[in-house]
Amino acid sequence: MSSTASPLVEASDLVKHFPLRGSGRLSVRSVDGVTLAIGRAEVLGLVGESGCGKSTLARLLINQIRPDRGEVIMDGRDLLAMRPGDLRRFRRTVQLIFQNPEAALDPRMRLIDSLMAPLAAHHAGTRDECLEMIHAMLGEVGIDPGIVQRYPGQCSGGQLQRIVIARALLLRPKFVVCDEPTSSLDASIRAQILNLLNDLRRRFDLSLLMISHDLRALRHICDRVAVMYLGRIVEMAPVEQIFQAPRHPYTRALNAASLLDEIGLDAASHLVQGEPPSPVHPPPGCHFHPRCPLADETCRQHVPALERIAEHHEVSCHHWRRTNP
Amino acid sequence: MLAWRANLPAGAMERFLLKRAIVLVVTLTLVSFLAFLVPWLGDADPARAIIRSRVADLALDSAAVEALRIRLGLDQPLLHQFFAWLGRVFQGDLGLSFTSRLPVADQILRAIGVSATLALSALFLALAIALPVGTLAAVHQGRRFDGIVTFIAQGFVSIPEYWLAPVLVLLFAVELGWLPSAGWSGFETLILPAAVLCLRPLAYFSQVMRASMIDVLHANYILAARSRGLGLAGALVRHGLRNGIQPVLTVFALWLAGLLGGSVVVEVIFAIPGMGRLIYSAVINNDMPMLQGSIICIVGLAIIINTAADVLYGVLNPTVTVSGDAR
Amino acid sequence: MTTLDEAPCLKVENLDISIGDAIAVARGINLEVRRGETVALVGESGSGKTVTALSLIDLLPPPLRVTRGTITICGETITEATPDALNHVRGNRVGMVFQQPSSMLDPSCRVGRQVGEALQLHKGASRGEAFERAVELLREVGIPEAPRRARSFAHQLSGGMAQRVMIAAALSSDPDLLIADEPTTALDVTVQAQILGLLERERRQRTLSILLITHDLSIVSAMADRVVVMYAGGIVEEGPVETIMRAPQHPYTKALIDCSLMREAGSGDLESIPGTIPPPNRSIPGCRFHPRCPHALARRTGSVCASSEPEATRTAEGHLVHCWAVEP
Amino acid sequence: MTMAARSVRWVMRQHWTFIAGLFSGTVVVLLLVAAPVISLHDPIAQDLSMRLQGPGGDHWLGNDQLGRDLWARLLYGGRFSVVVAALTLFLSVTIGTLIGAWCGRIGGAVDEFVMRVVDVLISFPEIIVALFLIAIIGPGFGTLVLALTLVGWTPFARLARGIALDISSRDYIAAAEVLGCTRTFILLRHVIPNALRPISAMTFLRFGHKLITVGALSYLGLGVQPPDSDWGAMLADARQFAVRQPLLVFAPGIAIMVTALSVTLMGQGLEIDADRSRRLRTGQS
Repeated sequence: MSSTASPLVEASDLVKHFPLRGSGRLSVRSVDGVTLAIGRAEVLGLVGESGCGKSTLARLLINQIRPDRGEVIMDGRDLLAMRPGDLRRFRRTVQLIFQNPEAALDPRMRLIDSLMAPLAAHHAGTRDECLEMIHAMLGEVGIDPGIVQRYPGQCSGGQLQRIVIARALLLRPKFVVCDEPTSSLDASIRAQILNLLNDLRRRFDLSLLMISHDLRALRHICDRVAVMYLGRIVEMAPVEQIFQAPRHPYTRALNAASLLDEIGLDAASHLVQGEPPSPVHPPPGCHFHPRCPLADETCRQHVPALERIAEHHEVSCHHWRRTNP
Repeated sequence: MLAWRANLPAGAMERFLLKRAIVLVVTLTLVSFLAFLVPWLGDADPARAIIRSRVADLALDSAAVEALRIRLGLDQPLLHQFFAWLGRVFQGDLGLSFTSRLPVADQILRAIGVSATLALSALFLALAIALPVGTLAAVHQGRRFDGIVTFIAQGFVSIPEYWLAPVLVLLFAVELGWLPSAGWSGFETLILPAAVLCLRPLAYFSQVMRASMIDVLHANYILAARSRGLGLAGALVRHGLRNGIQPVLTVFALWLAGLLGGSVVVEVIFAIPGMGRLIYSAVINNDMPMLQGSIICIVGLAIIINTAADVLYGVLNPTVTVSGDAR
Repeated sequence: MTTLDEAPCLKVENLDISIGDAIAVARGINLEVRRGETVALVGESGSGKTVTALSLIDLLPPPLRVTRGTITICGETITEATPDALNHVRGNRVGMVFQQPSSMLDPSCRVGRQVGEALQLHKGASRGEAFERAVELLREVGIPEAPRRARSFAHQLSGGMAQRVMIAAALSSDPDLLIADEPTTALDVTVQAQILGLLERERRQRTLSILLITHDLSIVSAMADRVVVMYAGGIVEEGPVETIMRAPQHPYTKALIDCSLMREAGSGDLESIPGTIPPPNRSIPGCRFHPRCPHALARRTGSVCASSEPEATRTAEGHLVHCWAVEP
Repeated sequence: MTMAARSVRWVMRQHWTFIAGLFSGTVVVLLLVAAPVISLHDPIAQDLSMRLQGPGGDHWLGNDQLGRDLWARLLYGGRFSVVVAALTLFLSVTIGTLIGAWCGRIGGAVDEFVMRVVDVLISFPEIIVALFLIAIIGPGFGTLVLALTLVGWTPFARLARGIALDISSRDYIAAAEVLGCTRTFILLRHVIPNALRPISAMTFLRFGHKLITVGALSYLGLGVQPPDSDWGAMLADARQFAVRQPLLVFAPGIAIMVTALSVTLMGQGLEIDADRSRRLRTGQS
């Protein structure tokens, strides 16, 4: 963890609501006031269930979509105030790795052309220089250069994810967002990709935002983990803290659900009730209260603030003192 | 993108219909304006045209033209004339036909009835054949039956009705004498025109039905229904048809709107007093009020049919929240 | 689970499944599920586990088909049954729960009707009776406001709700065997535990047999009595869950457990299996796992592994391993 | 590989219906283009002594009611309809695709408005539009092209909008944007190659319809004007002589059908192929 220098990415009070088509004034409250910082060469995990807004948050951080409110400071510069020309240059420093590598590559383009595109877009050099850079990068991600003449349909998911990673790293970014990079892969391939990412981030000195719905996948690679529920961050702490001393009831439930074999079905299924509500009609007060075993009147009425309960450990729960680890 | 949908607030249907009603009024006003301009767009000025249409060969008497111009208010400013005309249109007064001297609205109303009868007969005939054939082709996807059906459908699309109609008349009316060759006097006169008219929609319906049933056959809910013990036919009847027929409905509405005025050739060949023939003779006779009235009616009907189809679609398919987005 | 005196609820012998005639996607599958027992069929994608599940109720999508072997469910031989007999087995003796619950429900048919459908088909219930019973079943699987929910449509349900509905539909005519194909993969993790808990409760109440198909080993150790591990179309190891999870014998099972992220790893790299899963159209002589197997790569068994397929070796009661490196 | 060799390889990979349609379509086009070379007679030269003669001699298909050579009239008669149909299609595709793709990209109120217009126009019979225009500006080549294009662009706009929406929601477009690729690059390398096949399939599939509509107007006497003629006008002329010389009715009808069917088959082949590659890509069986 690096609290030494100023953080690489700082987001404050980000809000993004998507209006719902054909239903008047309703909107999906995808990200609802998120403040976070990612240090240089730090790996932050972002965990949450589907629809909690984690992918939206990621796209806000890399300026792929613009927030309704809030600001993003990257490397000391205000992203939202950038002019289009600067923005294109800025694109080099921020990259995205997708959940489904097959969808992230045009099925009608050879892999080599997909790899070449970003280099050409940024005028990185002559064709031969680019080819050399690509071959070097393929070595880094452990891909046989022979397969780049193929089309995406002719490769396995693991190979394609390596290609996508190589393509992202070719531009030497400082910050890479990985949106569930392993959830479409099999267990044996998942471990390979996680090892690769861990390895590459050390070698390239990368800051990573690792998004996942599965806490287990984050354990081996993250320095810190932020837990998101319905557009808000409910807990943020160093990774071992999240696993060993989670304070938010939702984090505890996630934890239990991913450790089914140790905790047992009965215990795991009682830690949380019901299902995530729709972000179109989030519950008042603490968003988690309808499913929370600790909820009381306070939770139904007041939104809990993100409270610093220890160094590097923040929780947004009225009753965190009652959730003894 | 979103896995859930907001529950629609009460009154969504009313709001939708209101929105469509506004679209209808606005479009009709615009179309009326265009229709109003029709006589001005041509090279002759309306008064001359009117006189010429009545007294075909006589030399134009400029005094008479001027008198008519004043009588019809043609000397007023254009916009003034338009609003006066629009007011009459919204009261259902489309003026008098140049040729028959009868109210245009009455003639159109009668013709629409005839065309609707013809179009609906043809389309339901097409539907009755296309639904089972399309379903069977989907079930036999990629096999010989499917190939033959597709080829025949392409053949049907390629047959011009102005060729088929005379041939059928020659065969069934002239040679065999089973059916009347033309006219509009009951069921017998309906058979040949409906048969000619149904071929192309038949081809389209069966292809749409086939494509949609192929999707249905691969749908997970059919697999789930079969895992509950339904046979393939049972699963298709109980869970397939209702989902598979929805795209056909959209195409059906398009064809219905299209045939209400578009069956010109068939109506002319079989001497059927429908919209198509009405418009055709209006064109031949330069009957401006009739043309104006028909444009307005056809556009209005197209919008109404579209809206009805959207509503029906929403009834059949509960995942659509009547806004027409799902198409 | 040791009710050995009864005939097994499901018995599969020497099953081969191919695409057309050429490409084998599953070979030599032997499977047995006894009454009241949960058997987990584990494997990564492409291992043939879903195909095997569909073949059990004879619903393989063409051109996939069973080319050899017999399947017996509750005394009925599926591989020789008439279409009517098959329809009688499906839904009546065997219930199915699938991976994508929302798309498994007919979007334009009320949920209650689909739940009651098997009752109408197999128990001669009228439409009204079936619907009433469906409401009861929905209540039983933990759906709040069951009467209202029974009248709703699939798109109005969340994924977890839809899966509860599918479970209610599968259990409606009180089957003996439930085949659950990745029942929680498409669901959120906090909902997953609830759905698995529901399955476990129903199993106990109804003495149901469950064939659970999954790729997630933590689910396996929480739910199953016995485990069958598949790799690239063949079974590599099977045995009681404790034995397999504590002391796996086959190198693939070992590696799978190591890289399943269940264990707390040290600071170093995660364990991983080199290479990729072969697609079914690539034929690999010998043991299908040998190109990725540390034993075959490192040791003298290499030549055997590459040339002939290993037979099942019994290492303990009920524990079979298909590997040349394992001694009986 | 040379361009020609590549084209041949591409054609050979297509579905058999495409190849069949391509073959017969090419034959038709060659016949129409080479009409002056192939036909021995002038299509408008009358010879009343040869009225309604059957096939024979150097009049391969016989003569019509005015003693004109049927074969020559068939060859020349196709030119007008085919050119009008092809030209309107070209204009419709261009206009429709541009409008549709533009609406799909920008969305919002403009998109909503244009799509409402499309909704109304799409069910509007082309023949009626043509009739109205003829009433206003009189019959002729330009009127026909204008009329058929006025409505003809709508299905292409709808299709192109759908494709644009579909493609811009793909991850690989998002990836290209994040990687800093320019809009032009995305358009040229991602959007157009993926849109080409469905749009060309629809173009071929609409051809028959256009051809028949042009013929219909000629049949009604409002399309091609004498002394020129086309298959529709020939059918109209031949009507009262159908019993005495059936070939006069059959020949133009079959000419229309063969031409329409050839192009339709090509479209069908392309569509099957587009469908197949879509299913392959999305992993459906």
